[in-house]
Amino acid sequence: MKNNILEVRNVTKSYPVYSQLLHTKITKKIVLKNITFSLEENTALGVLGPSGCGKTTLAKIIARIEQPDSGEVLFEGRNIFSYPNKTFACMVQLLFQNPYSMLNPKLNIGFLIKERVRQYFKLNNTKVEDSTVNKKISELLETVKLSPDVLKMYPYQLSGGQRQRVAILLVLCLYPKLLILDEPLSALDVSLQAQMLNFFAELKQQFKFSYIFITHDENLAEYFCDQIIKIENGEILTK
Amino acid sequence: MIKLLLNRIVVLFITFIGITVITFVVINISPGKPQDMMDMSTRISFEAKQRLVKLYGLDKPLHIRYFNWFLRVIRLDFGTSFKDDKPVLKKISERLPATLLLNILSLGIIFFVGCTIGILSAMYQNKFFDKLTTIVVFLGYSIPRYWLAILCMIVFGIKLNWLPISGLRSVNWEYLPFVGKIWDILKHLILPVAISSFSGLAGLARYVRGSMIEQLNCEYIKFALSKGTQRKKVVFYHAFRNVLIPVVTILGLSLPDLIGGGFIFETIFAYPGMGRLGYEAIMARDYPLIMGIGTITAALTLLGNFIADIVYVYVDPRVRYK
Amino acid sequence: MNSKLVLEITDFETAFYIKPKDKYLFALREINFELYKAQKIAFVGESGSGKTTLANAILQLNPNNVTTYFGNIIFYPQKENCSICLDKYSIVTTEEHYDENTQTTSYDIHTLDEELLNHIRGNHISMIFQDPFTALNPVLRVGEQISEVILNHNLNITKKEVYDKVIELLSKVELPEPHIIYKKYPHQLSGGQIQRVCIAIALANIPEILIADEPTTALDATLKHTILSLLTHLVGSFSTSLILITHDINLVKNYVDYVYILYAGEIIESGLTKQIFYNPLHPYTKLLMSCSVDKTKKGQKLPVIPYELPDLTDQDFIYEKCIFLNRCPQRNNRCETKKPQLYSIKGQKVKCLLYEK
Amino acid sequence: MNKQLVIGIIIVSILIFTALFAKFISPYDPIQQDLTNRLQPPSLKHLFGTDELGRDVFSRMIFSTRVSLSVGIIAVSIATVIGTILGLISGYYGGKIDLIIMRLVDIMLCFPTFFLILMVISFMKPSIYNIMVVIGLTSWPGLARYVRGEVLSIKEREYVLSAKLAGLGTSRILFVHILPNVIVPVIVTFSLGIGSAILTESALSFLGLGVQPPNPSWGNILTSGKDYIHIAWWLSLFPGMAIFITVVGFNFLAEGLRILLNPKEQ
Repeated sequence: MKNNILEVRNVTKSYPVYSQLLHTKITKKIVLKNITFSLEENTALGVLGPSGCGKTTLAKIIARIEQPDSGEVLFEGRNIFSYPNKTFACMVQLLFQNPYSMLNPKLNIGFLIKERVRQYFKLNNTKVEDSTVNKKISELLETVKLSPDVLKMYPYQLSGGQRQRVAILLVLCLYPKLLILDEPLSALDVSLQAQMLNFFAELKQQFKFSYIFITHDENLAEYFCDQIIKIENGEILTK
Repeated sequence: MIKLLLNRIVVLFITFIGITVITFVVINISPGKPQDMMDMSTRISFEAKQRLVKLYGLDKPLHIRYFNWFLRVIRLDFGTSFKDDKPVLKKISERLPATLLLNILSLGIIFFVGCTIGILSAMYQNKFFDKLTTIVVFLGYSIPRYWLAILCMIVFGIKLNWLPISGLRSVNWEYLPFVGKIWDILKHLILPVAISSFSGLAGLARYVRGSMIEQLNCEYIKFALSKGTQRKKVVFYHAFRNVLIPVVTILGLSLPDLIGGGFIFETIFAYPGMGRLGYEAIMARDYPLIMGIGTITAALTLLGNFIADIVYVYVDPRVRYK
Repeated sequence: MNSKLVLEITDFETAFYIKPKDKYLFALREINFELYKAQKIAFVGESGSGKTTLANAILQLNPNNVTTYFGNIIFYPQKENCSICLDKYSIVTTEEHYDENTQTTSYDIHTLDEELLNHIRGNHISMIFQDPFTALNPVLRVGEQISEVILNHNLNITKKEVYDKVIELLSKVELPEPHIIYKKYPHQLSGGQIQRVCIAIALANIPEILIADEPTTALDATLKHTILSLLTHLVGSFSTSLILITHDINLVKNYVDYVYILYAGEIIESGLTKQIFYNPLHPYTKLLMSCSVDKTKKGQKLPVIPYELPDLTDQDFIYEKCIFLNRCPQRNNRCETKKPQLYSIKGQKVKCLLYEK
Repeated sequence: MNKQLVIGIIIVSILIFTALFAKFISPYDPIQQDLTNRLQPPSLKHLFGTDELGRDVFSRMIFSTRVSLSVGIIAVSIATVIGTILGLISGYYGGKIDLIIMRLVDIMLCFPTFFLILMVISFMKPSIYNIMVVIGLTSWPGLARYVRGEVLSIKEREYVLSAKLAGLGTSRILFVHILPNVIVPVIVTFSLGIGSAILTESALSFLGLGVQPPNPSWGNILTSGKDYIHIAWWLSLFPGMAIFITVVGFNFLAEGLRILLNPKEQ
């Protein structure tokens, strides 16, 4: 019996509709209603639903980008909002839909990666030399099968596949326990999809990740995930 | 829709209060504030001073004075001019029509000519016409308008003697026939309108060109073409309608610049508008008049922006049916 | 094939001029295909294969200041009672357009002037685009945008007739409450609804050819099949020929008769749908079929195509070598030396030296 | 390097050079009157002629460069710093702070900037320091509004969210991840702003509210140009040209920078 790494209990979320003037709420739009599920260690959970069903909001709540109205999210038995920022960064990471928008267009890839790797060491309270950071970077580049040439480039110079890999590297280098993938494949070609799926599976083996895999494609979800929940209009339909 | 309108009206009101606060504060805390001015002035007798101090409550604290002033402003009572004791409102309303005439004409020209140039240079991108207008527009953007005004006066007024260079009417205006009267006014208007619309026009043409090119690269243009729609219609019916929406706001926002420019070249052309009145008031430190003009210009701008806002909502269905 | 030829493309090439690099990018090369009346064909290719360029080329929608075309796109109009068509064609119809033997008129689309092109677009050949959210003009009502295509090609038509026709079209594409949809703006509709509107626009004048460029890519998985079956059903009922362009090979299986596989700007394999699906010949097609995700493959590792597309500005490579050379798992020494032609095997054509006779 | 940038840099460097070495370049003392040589047309002796008090216009114009450039640069620096910081704060934190700042911006934008400046300046002792500060304090709202709009959309971008998720600090996100994405328009506005601040200063001097005679400024040379419009065209033409070329230079610089710093457009 594996442990539950994540528990989502009765999460409800609505967006207020503001008046433009004084920032007062006018109405509410409910996007998630009483969502409850749990996730075991080293498993992949598929969240399936049509666009606009609230699955991205769910991802953002689990990643603490947004707060739920009610209900709670427990990570390893503790409410996620009770973790300090820095601890949480090593626990949950989110890979967004569009790999291009994950990369700051004005910063070069080397800078982005270096910043994250340094952040990783900082979070683990280790002081490091430049050489250790560089070693780590080349190690990571090897994991995601990228050549070191990309370090000198800017995001707009990369191909679709390279961008995706750099984006993965950025979330990977903090070694989170849970990785949320928000429609990571929908913008990709079939052959790239296959590459990425294989790659995700490898990572799962290698680092004992858990995944939350958000998609609208049933085929993909069933191929990749151990468990699936379906969401429609903010409610869980089936498990 | 109605909610939106109400919302805008409340914002309008708050902004108006802000305008009065700023006008009042700027004038009353700056180093040459009214009290000092009156102390220095020798033309005003002691009794008159006392009367004014009482009238404006100059012996009271700032916020109370503001409040009293604001109450009178709402009733459109700006007091009387220091200079000749005429009511400020009357002085302004004498000059307002001329300024409105000038600005509305300029806005019209900015809109039509700016859009035309912008669209044409977008349609003939990188051709000769486009390159030429890009340069002209760029230079037009940088030219000091009052200098241009002087140059035009020298060339068209003095050297060629085609156009009158000052005022709105000729001396013999009264004796002209009706058509002659209109023609006379038009002749007087040509230079001021041309100059005051010049840089706004350059800016708008530049904007329309850029935004037109952007729109013409959109997918829906391709779709419209694939329907067999003629290119001209695609440009003017499909793309231009999308460009037009922000243009409305831009025109609204260009109002203060237009009016602000008026302060200089209304003076240069001796044009009997509010700008010149304002300049004279500032030079004479005629506080009630300055405050009146400040409040009214800002309020007019506000109104212009408000209208632009409403038109914006009207022309953009994405806002209208949210 | 017994039925009439509608479109014939021979030795077609497209090149884009890339100004900053001062180079040409050869987006399409050696394209040859024929399209018959009421036939449904599909072009399958991944991004960078030139499939959208091809679709745009047929209607001359590529940016014309940087595009150069070679070869011919011959269109055979089928509408007999199209009066404007006759009028206009009579102006340009000369011997070169009329064939005495077969008694058919034909035009090379790339030689037509703007006026005739506008007549063909939306009337004889129409198109549906990939992203429904950007395809419609955001500030015009849906109804106006459908009316436009009707008005473009039907002179002497009353407002009432146009309105009725729009409503009829909207109900044909299975949109509920067409009168309400008529007055809506694009942002008020969902992706699926807009795509239906686009289909209505494209089919408004019952064209001979409909080009559908990735019509379902931006839609949810569940909607894809609904839209595609609606599309093929309508196309069938009008005897319109369909050119479906997609990156998803599995999607076309049930909807088209003939499939062309496009890779890096070349047709590398073509054949009847069932031939391609049950007996793919080209190594690329095989890989493409096997690497698509399917729930039945759960737990298995998916095969992948290593490396990336070749550089299409490199003339020495693309005109001298097999285009799939650097990624091919089955390549041998001979592949380095010779560029393959399309070899025919039982009606199926494949561009690979493995099948050279 | 693009054409616009090269032209811009050339013009601006010539201006800066002139301003720095005004003393050595100018053939005459700009304030020295010579009543025997009043209103001389341009000649080899007086390149741009003389004014109503017989002063050499060329020398006066060279010294004016100093005034104009320093007013332009300092005023715009003030405006840019205020505008950028308020815009960043307003956009990033949102809520009530945003509301207050944006209302203030709205109100400021309702006043014709020039009138506001005119109002304030008329009550102060005319001096270039006052002009710098007043222009600076009145011309930030446009930039603030722009920066705020950009930040508002950038802070929701996924790269910012992902930087937040990585536990990076607020100031790092604000200045390393968000600022570079708004800095290009800020730089461009800076350069454009110098042009328009110079225009404003010259207009104020023209109206007699800026640099006070006998000290030279392009604007106040133009004033006498207007007074002698019928007989001395050179008094109007040359100073206007100088302002025009200066503004063109800074505008070219802005345009060039915009192209240079937007790698996507290349």
